[in-house]
Amino acid sequence: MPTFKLDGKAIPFEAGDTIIRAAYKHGIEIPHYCWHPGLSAPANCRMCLVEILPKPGQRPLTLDILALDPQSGEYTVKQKPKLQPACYIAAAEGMEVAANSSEHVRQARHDVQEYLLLNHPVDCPICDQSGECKLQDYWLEYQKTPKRMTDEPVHKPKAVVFGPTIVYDAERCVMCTRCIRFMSEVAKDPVLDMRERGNLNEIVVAPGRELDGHYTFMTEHVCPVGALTTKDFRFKARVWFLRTAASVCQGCATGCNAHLDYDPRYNKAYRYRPRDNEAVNKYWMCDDGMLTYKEAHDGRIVGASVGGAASSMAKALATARSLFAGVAPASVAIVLSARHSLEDNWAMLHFATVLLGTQNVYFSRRPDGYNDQILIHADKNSNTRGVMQLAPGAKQLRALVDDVGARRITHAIVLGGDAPVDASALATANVVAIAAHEGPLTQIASVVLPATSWAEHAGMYVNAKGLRQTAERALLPLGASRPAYEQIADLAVALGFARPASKLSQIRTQLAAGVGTDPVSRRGSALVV
Amino acid sequence: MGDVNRSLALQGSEQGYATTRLDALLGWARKYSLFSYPFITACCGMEFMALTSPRFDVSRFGAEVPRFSPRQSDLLWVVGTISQRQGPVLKRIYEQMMAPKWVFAFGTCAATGGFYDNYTTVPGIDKIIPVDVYIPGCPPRPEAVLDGLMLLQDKIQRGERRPGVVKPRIDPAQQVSELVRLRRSAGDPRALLPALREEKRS
Amino acid sequence: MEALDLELDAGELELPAEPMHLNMGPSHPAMHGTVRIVLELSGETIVKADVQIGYLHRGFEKMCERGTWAQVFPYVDRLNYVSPMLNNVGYALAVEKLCGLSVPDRCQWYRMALGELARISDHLTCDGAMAMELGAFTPFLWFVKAREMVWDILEEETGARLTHSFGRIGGMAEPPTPDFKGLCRAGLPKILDLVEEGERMLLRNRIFLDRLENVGAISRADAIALGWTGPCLRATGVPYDIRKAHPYLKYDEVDFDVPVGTKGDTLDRFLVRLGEIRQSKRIIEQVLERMPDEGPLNCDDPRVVLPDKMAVYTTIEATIQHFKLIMEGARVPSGEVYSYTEGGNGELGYYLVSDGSGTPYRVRIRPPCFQITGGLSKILEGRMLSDIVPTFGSLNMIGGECDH
Amino acid sequence: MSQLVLEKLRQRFGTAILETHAHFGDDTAVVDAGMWRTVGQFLCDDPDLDFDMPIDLCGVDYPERVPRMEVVLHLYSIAKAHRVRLKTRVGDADMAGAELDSLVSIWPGLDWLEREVFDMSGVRFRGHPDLRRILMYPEFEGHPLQRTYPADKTQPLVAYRSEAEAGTPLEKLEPFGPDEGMPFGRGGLPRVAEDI
Repeated sequence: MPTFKLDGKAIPFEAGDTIIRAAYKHGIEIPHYCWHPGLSAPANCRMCLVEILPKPGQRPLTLDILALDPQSGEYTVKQKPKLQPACYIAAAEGMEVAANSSEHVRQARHDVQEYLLLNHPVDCPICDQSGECKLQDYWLEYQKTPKRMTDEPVHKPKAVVFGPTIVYDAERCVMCTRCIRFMSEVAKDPVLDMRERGNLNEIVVAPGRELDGHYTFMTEHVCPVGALTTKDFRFKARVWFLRTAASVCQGCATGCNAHLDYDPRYNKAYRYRPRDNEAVNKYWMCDDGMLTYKEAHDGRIVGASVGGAASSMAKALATARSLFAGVAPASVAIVLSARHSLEDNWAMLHFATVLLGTQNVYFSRRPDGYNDQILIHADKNSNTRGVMQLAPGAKQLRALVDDVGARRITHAIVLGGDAPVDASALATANVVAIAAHEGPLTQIASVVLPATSWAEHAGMYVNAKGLRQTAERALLPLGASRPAYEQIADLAVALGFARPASKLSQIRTQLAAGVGTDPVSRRGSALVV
Repeated sequence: MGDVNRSLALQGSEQGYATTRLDALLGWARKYSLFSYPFITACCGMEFMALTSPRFDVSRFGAEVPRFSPRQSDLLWVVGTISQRQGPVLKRIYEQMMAPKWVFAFGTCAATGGFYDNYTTVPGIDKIIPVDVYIPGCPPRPEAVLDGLMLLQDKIQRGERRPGVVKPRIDPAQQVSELVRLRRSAGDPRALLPALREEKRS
Repeated sequence: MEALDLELDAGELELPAEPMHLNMGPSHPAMHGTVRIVLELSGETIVKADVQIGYLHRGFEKMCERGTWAQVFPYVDRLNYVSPMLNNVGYALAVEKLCGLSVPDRCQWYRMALGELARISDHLTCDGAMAMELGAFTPFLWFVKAREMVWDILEEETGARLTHSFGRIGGMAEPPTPDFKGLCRAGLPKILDLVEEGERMLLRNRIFLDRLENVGAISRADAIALGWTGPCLRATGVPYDIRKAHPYLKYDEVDFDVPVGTKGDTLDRFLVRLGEIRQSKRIIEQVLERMPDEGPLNCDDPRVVLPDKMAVYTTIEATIQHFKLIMEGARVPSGEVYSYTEGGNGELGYYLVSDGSGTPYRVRIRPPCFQITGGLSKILEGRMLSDIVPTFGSLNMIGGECDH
Repeated sequence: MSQLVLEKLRQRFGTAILETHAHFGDDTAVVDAGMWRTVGQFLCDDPDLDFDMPIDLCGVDYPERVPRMEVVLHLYSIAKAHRVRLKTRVGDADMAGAELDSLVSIWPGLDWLEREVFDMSGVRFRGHPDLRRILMYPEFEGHPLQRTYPADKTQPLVAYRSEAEAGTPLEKLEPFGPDEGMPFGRGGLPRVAEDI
């Protein structure tokens, strides 16, 4: 692999890599605003300027400048090396690049930073970006000087509503055009552009359009400063109080990797951020997906209920016991859920096949929905593939409806509340539901036990590509909810069976043995089927 | 005191007797003869010293007599941080005191645990014993303590046991609004700089 | 009738004398509320004394690992709460040593002046309280009155009577007020007069002297081996004063003596403290001469020093700087350092470990009176019960610092 | 400061001195835990070194390292007016085998300090006259200054009053949460352990 030298350090690169990308892959950050690993490089922020040393024997590339001589107060012509944007110059074998080591580069960074802050409003206290803002980080690293300009800064439009989700603040904008490039290159919807020049320069939406579609949130996340903010997160939390968990989006079968940001003080989730994973979602997520963090709180079941009335866990289990007293396993149906983790489903399946000994295995899922060629998958369940791998013979829920109609099934133990078909017919059966969210099945269930959502226990999910990924736990269990595998274990005990495995570690070992996959990695690993 | 004075004035002292309600008389007698038990543990003790010293002279309020036996005292000054280890001692001492007894939470640590929000500090002595008057401050100025003492005397007179808190003499919110007004009034904020600096000096 | 036969054998005359156990504190007027001494007495003689501390353990070192480097200042204030400014300066010096910073001369002089004022208040409190516990209430009132005068000056400077939180990494919170020197020059003589007065009342009092002299004496070697420092060590005749032995700030440029005792008993400790009050006065007077009235107070390093408040309100650069320093904390280069200064009770050391983040990885304080109190039981055993109060008082055990 | 101390230590003990440095002028030597007492005795006895005053002893916890607990001893010599910092590392992930020889017989002043390190960091000292807790109460479980001990986990000795008994809300109100005022960019609260 060819290498070049950055500050005397050898950096390997692949043909076509720019200097900044090679350094980025190597874990070295060259300061930048406009460059983004997933987007084209306009080289317009000038923050990544580096000095490329001349080859031996060649004369350096220089500029003539007028330098002020402090003694005489005269301007004299001096020469200074011509700096070049690292995001645009392709790395070449044996190339010698000076970044931190070059005093010219440090000066250039300082000056660029100072220019960017020239008209910046004093917004940090009210800005959602503060705490994760490039302007702040780079000031401390590369500028460190107070303001010299004493004039009134240029004022530009603030709080411009770009669309249903995004608000734009022109004064904070550094004109990196990341949002423009994202909309045109990734979202394939070039609705944003830049108008005017110099001080009047600002981002605008195409006339007659507004910033809508399925990828508007990403514009906020690619924004290196606080210019673009989402109406959803705006003024909701300060980022330095948030902690983050490496999670997996539950919106659809794509299984985008995401950071779930939550506030441990209030045990509340606040937002999803995309988590880089070249194999799945690269650097992006869709709006619907990013909003699924709300499902950690909305429509949750946080207490047991019997016949629709809230009850204690003990009473619910007792009721389930009486319901299932003397029932033949053949007439009991087990319903897996495409929205619960592998562990939950494994526990349910294990209960069905090993303890109960029934073959009536079905699975429930959310109905399909919108899809596109970028990220969004039609299957709106995060774990359909996983259930298919666990129980290839599992039947669709429609079959269960028919069986219940034909009185072949009188009892059902259901994981998850979703149903792609009209499930009201199931009301004639005695249904015990273990679910995290409200759904058609929990409506008709006689007993409902509260389970934790993906945000409250670690779990594994297999996306449409067959990639198995783990989501870390973020929150503490809400209300009386507990992980589904624990609820299943309790239910099994209540129904008179020996207590099955109810520890995550046990389940995972048996799961790994059972399904025969290579060990789980957070970034997702291809599944051997 | 008020009732007694008034009745004396009405009846005229030559008649040699005064009429008042017994509880009022008792309250009056009690509030000016507080025998205090200084349960001093920490920093606030320094201010407690200052309180007893000539400049602030708590004896003006009849509360200067320290009794280091809980059985002889009826006002418990909890002065300073109470650690978990200290907790049982405090409870024991409180239980040994004779009724009627009152408790001062002297300083933020005694009132809430202060910024020692950790494994060893009791987050406020009201977790362990009832408190009559909370005196915030880290440590509170003696003036604030005297405020609290007067507050307590008033409560004793009225025979009221609901906890009370010493409020700041100046409302911070008011000061803030004043600052905001200043800030708004000036076109260029930098013009304010010298004025504010002066203000700070004076 | 015949006379009573009084020839009893010796055994019957002896009274049964198993040792009596006495529990002193933690809530005892002389125990500062935070120490408990479990005594084993035979008659009035102390056979064994088990000194138990920890009643004021407030988790200082654990709390420091939760905030930023600057957020430690309020905690160090409350370690030795009789001389908070010395702790402030000590901690600031420690962090600056770790950052490789040095503050401007003006700040160094200023720190010295405030520190010595704090030392005066420390010794006044100790001697005064000790006298009071021996029943001499009037000198206590005198000393506290003098301490009030010291606090007036400190309050004028810092805005707080006791817990100033005035130190900062790389400087102080505020420059000296214009009339700082005037206040000191006016106040110090009065303070010294009061000290003289109280001193006269005590040192001509036979009871007082008899209760101090040859009580709680300790030899040099023992004191050193026990790790004693400060006045308690100097009372034994060891002239170990960090301001002389390892000068910091500008102590090598001022002229002062180190008062030492001879016998290392309670009286010596009392006198050494009185002597140090006078030395502190000398130091302050010299500082006032040499401290410049103008010039920068804080070192200009934007990575640790907060910007001007008005600039924060008006310019984005200062806002960012302020934001970074407050929310993330000043980044202190990783490493470990032990920095020591002469505190009110002796060597006040800070052992800091940094992992390069804005938060201390470990802040260890070396509280002088921890070891001093540790030696208490040794000098008590064999003494009389009534010697506990003066001995303990003369050690100036400060709960906050002893129990961390 | 002069390198004398470190030089002598290196000569005398060689490989038992794991590493030495003098950052910020503080001479530091990391010694093998087994040699703790021997090195201490040498520092005290050697006429050129003559470290007669024990300054400080403390533990620094590095949960991710093995050995985990670093015990730091600061010494001073009144006569020679020089200092040294002596460090050693003991204990594995769950503090098993965190034991050291007590140096009380060399420097009596270490009596309380060793008790404190035992109390706060959980290092046991062999041969200490009475190794009791000193700052915390005997009923206390765990060692607060281990970084794995949650800062706000209390173990009250007396039962708190109930709200009904008190008649007023006793809980602290927001924003006095456990995470309040902590700067970001840091682990923050101890993560809730998975039920593994």
